[in-house]
Amino acid sequence: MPFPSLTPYALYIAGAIGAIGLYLLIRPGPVNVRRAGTLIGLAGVGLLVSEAIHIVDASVGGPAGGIPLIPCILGFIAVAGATRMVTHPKPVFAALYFILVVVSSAGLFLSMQAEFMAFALIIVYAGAILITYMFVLMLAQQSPSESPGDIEGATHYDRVPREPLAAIAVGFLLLATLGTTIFGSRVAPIGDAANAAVARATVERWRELESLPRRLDAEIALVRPGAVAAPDENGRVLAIARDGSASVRIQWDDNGTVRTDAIPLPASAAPTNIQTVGLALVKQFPASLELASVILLMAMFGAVVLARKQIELGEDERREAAGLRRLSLDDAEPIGRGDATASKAAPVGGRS
Amino acid sequence: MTLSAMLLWMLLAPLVGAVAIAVSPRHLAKHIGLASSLVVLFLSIVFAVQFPAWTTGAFVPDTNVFPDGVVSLTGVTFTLGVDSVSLLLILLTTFLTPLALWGSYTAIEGREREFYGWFLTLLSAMLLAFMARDVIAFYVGYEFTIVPMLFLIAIFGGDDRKYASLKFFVFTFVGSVITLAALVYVASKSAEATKVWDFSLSALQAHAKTLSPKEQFWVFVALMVGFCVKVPFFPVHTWLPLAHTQAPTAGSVILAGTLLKLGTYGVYRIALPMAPNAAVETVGFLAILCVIAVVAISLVCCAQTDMKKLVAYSSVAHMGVCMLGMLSLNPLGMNGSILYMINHGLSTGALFLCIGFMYERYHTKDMDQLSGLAKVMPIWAFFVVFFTMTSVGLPGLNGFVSEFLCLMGAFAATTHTDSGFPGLLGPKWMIVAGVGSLIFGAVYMLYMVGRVVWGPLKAPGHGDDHGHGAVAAVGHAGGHGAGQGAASGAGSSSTTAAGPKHDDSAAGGHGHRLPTDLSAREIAILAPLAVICLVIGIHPYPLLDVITPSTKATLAGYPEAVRDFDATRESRGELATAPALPADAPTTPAATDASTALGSNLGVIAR
Amino acid sequence: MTTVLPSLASGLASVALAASDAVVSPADPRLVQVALVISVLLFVIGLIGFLTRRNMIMMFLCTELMLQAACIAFVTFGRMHMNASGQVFVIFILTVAAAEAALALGLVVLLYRKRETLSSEAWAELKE
Amino acid sequence: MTHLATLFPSLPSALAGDGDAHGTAHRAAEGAAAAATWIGGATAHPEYSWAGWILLLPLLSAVFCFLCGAFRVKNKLPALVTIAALGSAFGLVLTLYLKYDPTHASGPMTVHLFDWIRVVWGEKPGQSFVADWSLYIDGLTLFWMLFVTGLGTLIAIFASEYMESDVGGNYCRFFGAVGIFLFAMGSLVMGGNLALLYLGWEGVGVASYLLIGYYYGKPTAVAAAKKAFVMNRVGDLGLLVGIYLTWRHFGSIDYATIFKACSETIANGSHGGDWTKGLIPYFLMLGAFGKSAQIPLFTWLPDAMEGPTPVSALIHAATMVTAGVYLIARLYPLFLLHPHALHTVAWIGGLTAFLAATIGMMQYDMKRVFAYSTVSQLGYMFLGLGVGTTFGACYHVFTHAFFKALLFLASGAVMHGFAGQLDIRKISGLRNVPGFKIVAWTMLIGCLWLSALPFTAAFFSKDTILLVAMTDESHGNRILAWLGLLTALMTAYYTFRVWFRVCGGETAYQPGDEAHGHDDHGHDADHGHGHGHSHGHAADAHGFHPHAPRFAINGVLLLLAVGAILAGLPGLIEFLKMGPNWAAEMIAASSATIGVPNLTEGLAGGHAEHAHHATVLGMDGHTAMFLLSTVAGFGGIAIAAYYHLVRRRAAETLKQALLANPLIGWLPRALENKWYVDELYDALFRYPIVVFGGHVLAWIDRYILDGGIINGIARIPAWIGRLFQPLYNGLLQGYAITMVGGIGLILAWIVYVWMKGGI
Repeated sequence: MPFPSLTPYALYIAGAIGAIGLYLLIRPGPVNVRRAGTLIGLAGVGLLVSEAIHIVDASVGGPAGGIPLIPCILGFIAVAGATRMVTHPKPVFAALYFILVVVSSAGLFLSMQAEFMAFALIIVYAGAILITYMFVLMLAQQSPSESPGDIEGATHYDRVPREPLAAIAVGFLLLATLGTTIFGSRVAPIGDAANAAVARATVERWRELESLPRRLDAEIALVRPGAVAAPDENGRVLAIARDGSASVRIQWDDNGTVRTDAIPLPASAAPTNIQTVGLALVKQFPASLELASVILLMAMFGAVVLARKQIELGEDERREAAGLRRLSLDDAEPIGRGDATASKAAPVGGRS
Repeated sequence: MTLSAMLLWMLLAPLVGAVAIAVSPRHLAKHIGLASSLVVLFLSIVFAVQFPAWTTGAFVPDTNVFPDGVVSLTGVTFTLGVDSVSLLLILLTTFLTPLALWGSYTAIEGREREFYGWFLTLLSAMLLAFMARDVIAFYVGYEFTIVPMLFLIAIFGGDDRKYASLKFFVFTFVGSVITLAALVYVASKSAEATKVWDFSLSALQAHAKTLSPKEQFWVFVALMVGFCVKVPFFPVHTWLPLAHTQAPTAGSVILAGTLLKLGTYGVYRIALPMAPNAAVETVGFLAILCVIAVVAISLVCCAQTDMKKLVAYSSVAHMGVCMLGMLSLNPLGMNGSILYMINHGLSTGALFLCIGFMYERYHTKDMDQLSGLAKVMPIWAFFVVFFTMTSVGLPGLNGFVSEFLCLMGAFAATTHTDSGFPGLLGPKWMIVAGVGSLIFGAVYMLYMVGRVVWGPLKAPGHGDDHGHGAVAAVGHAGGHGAGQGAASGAGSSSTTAAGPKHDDSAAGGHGHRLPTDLSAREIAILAPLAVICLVIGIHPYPLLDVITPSTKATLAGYPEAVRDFDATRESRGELATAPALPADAPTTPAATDASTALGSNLGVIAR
Repeated sequence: MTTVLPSLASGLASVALAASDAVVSPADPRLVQVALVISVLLFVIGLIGFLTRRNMIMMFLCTELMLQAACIAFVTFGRMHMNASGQVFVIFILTVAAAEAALALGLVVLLYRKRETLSSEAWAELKE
Repeated sequence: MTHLATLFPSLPSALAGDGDAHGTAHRAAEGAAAAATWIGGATAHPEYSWAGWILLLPLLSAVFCFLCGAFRVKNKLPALVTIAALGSAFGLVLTLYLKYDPTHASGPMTVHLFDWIRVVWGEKPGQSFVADWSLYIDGLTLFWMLFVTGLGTLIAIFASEYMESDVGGNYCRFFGAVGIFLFAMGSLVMGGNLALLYLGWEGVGVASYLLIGYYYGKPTAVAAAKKAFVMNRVGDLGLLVGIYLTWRHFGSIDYATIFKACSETIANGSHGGDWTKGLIPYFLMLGAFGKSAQIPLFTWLPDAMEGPTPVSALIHAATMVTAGVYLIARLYPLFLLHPHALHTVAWIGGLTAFLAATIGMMQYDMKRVFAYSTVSQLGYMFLGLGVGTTFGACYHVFTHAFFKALLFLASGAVMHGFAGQLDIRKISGLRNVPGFKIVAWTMLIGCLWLSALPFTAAFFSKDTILLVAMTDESHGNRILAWLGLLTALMTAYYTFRVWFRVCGGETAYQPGDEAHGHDDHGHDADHGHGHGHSHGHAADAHGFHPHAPRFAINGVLLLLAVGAILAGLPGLIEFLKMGPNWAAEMIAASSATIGVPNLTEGLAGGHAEHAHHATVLGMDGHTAMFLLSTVAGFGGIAIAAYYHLVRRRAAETLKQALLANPLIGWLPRALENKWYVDELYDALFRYPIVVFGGHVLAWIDRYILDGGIINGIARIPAWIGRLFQPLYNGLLQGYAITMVGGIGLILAWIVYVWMKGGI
């Protein structure tokens, strides 16, 4: 279902309003204008959110108001922080706003059950990368005036944006296109797709348990102490029911009698998110993992090479590098002698 | 040697020659070039003598010269085969090339290896285009002619050569890419239907008939676009005068003599048999373009001052007549058109050679600077007048036969006759206007002859001879020192004012010294052309005899297509005076496909 | 199936429980779409920032913002398909971002030393 | 066939198909039978294939002459070879004539030599186009070929002496062109189909072009040559279309087939086909008008006098220009296809005769006077054709060929002797100049003949035409006849104006300023055969000695005078009722009589059977015409004698008086300027179309088509690029904007297509 017939273009209108607001914010001007821009931008975002809610509800078919509140708040913080980041004339503040964006993104990750990524993001981005930025800013930034909030204090190239109109037009175009793809999906509604994906993912997750033998053994021991999880002729096979629960065939050794039985596993037996990610990393993308490490190594070398201070060479050093002999006092002689020196290199007969 | 192997060797011999030129010393280049082109000529003559299908219209040998699997592109084979028309054009090519090369002996000084090497490559490419029975092989040859020609113009051309070569390249390349698209389209549709990729011309032509009328129409249009650029057709002709003016003499000869014929040959061999139904719808419109070309370009010729440009424009007008004959879609015009290709190649090529020989002596082609050269170059003047007359279409020379047949065919194609090929070309007045170009043709060619050949003597290095004795001799004004340009002109003592002066006293300078009038080499180049022009003019029947079977084959689908077309128009009431349809014509009008509307409208406009 | 949406607080608290909560819950389509919208907005804002800011450091910062947006999209899609690949890609993005930060900032410092300014307009050698 | 009746009121109803229903049928059949007797009897005579040598010999001699030129032969060998070849050709024609039986029974002969153009694609009549090298020999052919080859030979002999100053290069060129001409003329006359006729038609045009432009050093000569060729091309265009239409309607262009079909048409009284059939005569007529210099295409002929005089005599007086007459006579049946075709011919002819005569009265250049008189006489011939007396027309061609060639050669002799002097005001009393007696007196014969005084050859031929015109009451033919008589008066006047001025009066002369038209410059000093005359700039009256013609010129003049006298013999024989007219017999045995009543019946009675019964001014037609012509001729001579012999001053006074008169002052001015026809054509056609149109079109082609449209399209990418040039300022972000914008656009398009359901 492409668009609700009521507001076919509301998304674009919202985007356009937001774009206008961003434009007012981004160009240097009086405070009032920037406030107006803020308001307009907020209006745009508001419209966008309301439309998005409407559209999402329509596409899911669920009741209005079932909006995930916390991701929305986190998202708003992220967007606002990003806006301020790109509009703030002082890079240091911009970097701080970026940290805000990173943190709210991490929250978003948490709400999507990507705990590992959330913390990794904060550690790597906010902790490492942003610090690097700060250092560089301190190395390079000229700050004529440090009075907070005074944009006049920033350098010219930080105050005046270049070609904001074209950039915002391009940005709007991209926004409209991507928004259309998200909300105008003609394929099956995301809900259905997600359900199918969940079913598939459940199966996958249970299967992954097999590649974690120790954990599986522990779970079996937990469920049926004394059971030996030894492979039979068919191997140890997880059987996964339609409802998502899993069972495993084990050998039941009671008093020397051996029989096999399928016992159900508890839901907690499935691998956790971190386990899944780690498993995928080493099972599916081992080569990429290696490459990533190589990249990091090379980046380290590169950074070292780049950051090494370029020493201005004196004339002597340059001559030495070029394989010439050092200048001596003899060279500072009258022209006639200079000619004689030159004629050594010149072909024979040059003087006769 | 089998026929197939002979064809292959005709393709390979120039390439072998080109390689030999590349690795041999510079002064040998021209001899190797001439020798390999002569080898090709010899091979082609032997082939023609052994050719068994002169009067059957069949393609011989029409086999893949490589065993299956050697050329592994899907559906592409290296099938070579010629029928009588192809063979005639091959003979024209192999005949003109040695002459053009020999004619360049003194004209090209410096970078000879490149010149002769590229020229031989060009020869091979042209031959491939004429021999190929596979459209991809054809296209490779057709397209590859551009590259050597580009270098010939860009390296050895005149002052404006860069622009000219660029224009030549862009025009012909863009045009032929569109052609390729059409061919590939038909091939892909054919592959869809048969599940086998097959690029052979016969398969494509067979399949094209099953396309929908709309598809046929656009395929035809796309094919024509490429070929018409090459011909060149009226609105897209503007590359030709430039290319001709800038190209070296030999390049102009081959360009006019053979390269343009690739376009008409393409129309004849590929476009017309491919989509008869589309062709009958569009010929009316195309004929209007032809007539405009003939009349307007003839007038444009009258305003030229550069000899080569004039002849180049005349080529455009002449090819307009040729296309008019071909588009008449009856055997009369079609035969004339094929013959026109050959004749135009001979006479225009010869005219370019004449101009080139003159240019070597005076280093100008500007008619304002030249006058009355008959006085100092009588033999040259004879040849110029002779080839002008062939070009003007003097009966008894070759140009007449073809022009006459083309115009007759075009006339016959204006009315429904009982000739079996009802007419399509549109109103008679239009064709009469085209024939009016006979007059303009005479005007501009005689204008050139009148300016350059006749009149009081005037040439660079001569000064006007008003009030002076005739200046008898012209040295080679090539800037080779003082002695070269010496005009030993105590004219009062000279009787004929035209003695060739091998001015041995003019020592110094290392270049070729040319006599005042044509040298023996130059006469030997022009004389065979003149003899062939005369022979074709007086006894063209053998040629017409062997062309006829081929044109019959090309026209095979047309009577039916025309009947369909007429039935369609009649059913729509567009045909005011309904012709008496033959008894075997379908009584129910062919289904009017809405998609034919565009083509039909063109046809209606033409009427 | 209904989803118990963690609040911000309980979300943080539930991290510890996540391991034990083995019940796989499918993604809420609303959540997916909201996250995607946020991702797009961040990307576009980052892009606009990249295009309009003249400070080279800011340009790189905006690049990081765009990468951030991409990360969100990856995680979201991974969540939507219940697939770990999305998060794996985020790991790689983090790697690349770190490498980029190291190298690019080194370059910026280098450039700054040459012209004594951070303005990108000082470097217009690409012009013909 | 209705129109035949209107065409010839006096036409026996035998041929007027829908007269009264009764009685006409069998007479029609009779007429058809009479026509078909020999038409249907066109028989192949392979044994006469040696007649091909008549064409081949001149061609071979031409090739030989050109080779002589290439090898720089410096003697009279080319002339000798040409004379030999032409003489042999004449001999062959004579042999053919003797073998040919001019009676009806023999009929026309066709000789197939070899294939020429032959395209056959079906069995049905319309499905082939055949034009072979074949000959069609009947009375008309032989009649024409006799004087063509005969005069050709004589004039070649004349030229061998006349052109001797050019021995060397150009001598060869001259005789080569003469050879080409004779070959082409032979093909034109003897060819068995229209294509061959067309070949000859264009061939003589080219020979004419080469010979008019012989003195190529003179820009006027070059321009005249071009003019002649182009104007002829206009006519050729008509001929070509006519040939097409003929093929289209008769399915063949062979004479034998066409005439058979025509006589059947005439017999059946109906001709099928659409209206285009009626156009055939008009298109053919256009060709004839071009070649024979009739209105509107007559202006090239006077200019053609730039050529050497023998050429003027041979091509532009005696033979080539009569090709138009030949065409109409040969294809006479085709001219009956439209009721008004022949009337058009008659009116054009009559008006041309009159118009040319008026111009001729005011010219001072001797050759130009004769040129206009040629145009005028050709007008008579067309008048004759138009009123239905093909015999009269053809006979006039015959007689005219002799006396006009004589006149031209005589004036050529004057030119030769007086260093190119042609102005009749600057030569006087030639009859008393030593060595020029023969010239003067043979010229008098020519003048008398041209004036058509009684018992001269032209008297018989021209009066035949006028008589038929006079006795024909339809379509204003009588007006044309009176116009013709007036023209005859003027003819006599201007002819004798020339003679009295040049040959009469006191002996006085100024030499011309040219080596008789030779290349203006450069060659003066090396004529090398010791005539002692000094051409060129240095020559002036002082010490100038005209050099008298020698044997070849005098001999040819005498021979031509004898020929002119003998040419009147058939007419005289008939006049004296001593026997049938030989010329009429020849013409009768040809296609020129198909559909013409006057000759098909009563051959012994000669021409114009019905004229015997008609009356003019209450007298018998013959008597009346005799008297009228006599009066006109002598009247003209008398006026000329008064103004140009007795009181020469009076002519000038009269002219001044006329010019001073505001009412008619324009007339002499217009006459002297040839009615401004050249200027009119220049203004109407040459400048607007060729010069102006050519330049405008060239401009359009170069700047609009090529520069604007083609290059404009080629520049679109550059323009688009320039549009985005500000983005490419070297800044990274500029490129980034375009990159992202491009990606965005592409994405948007993809999404759009996707949303529309395209993917």
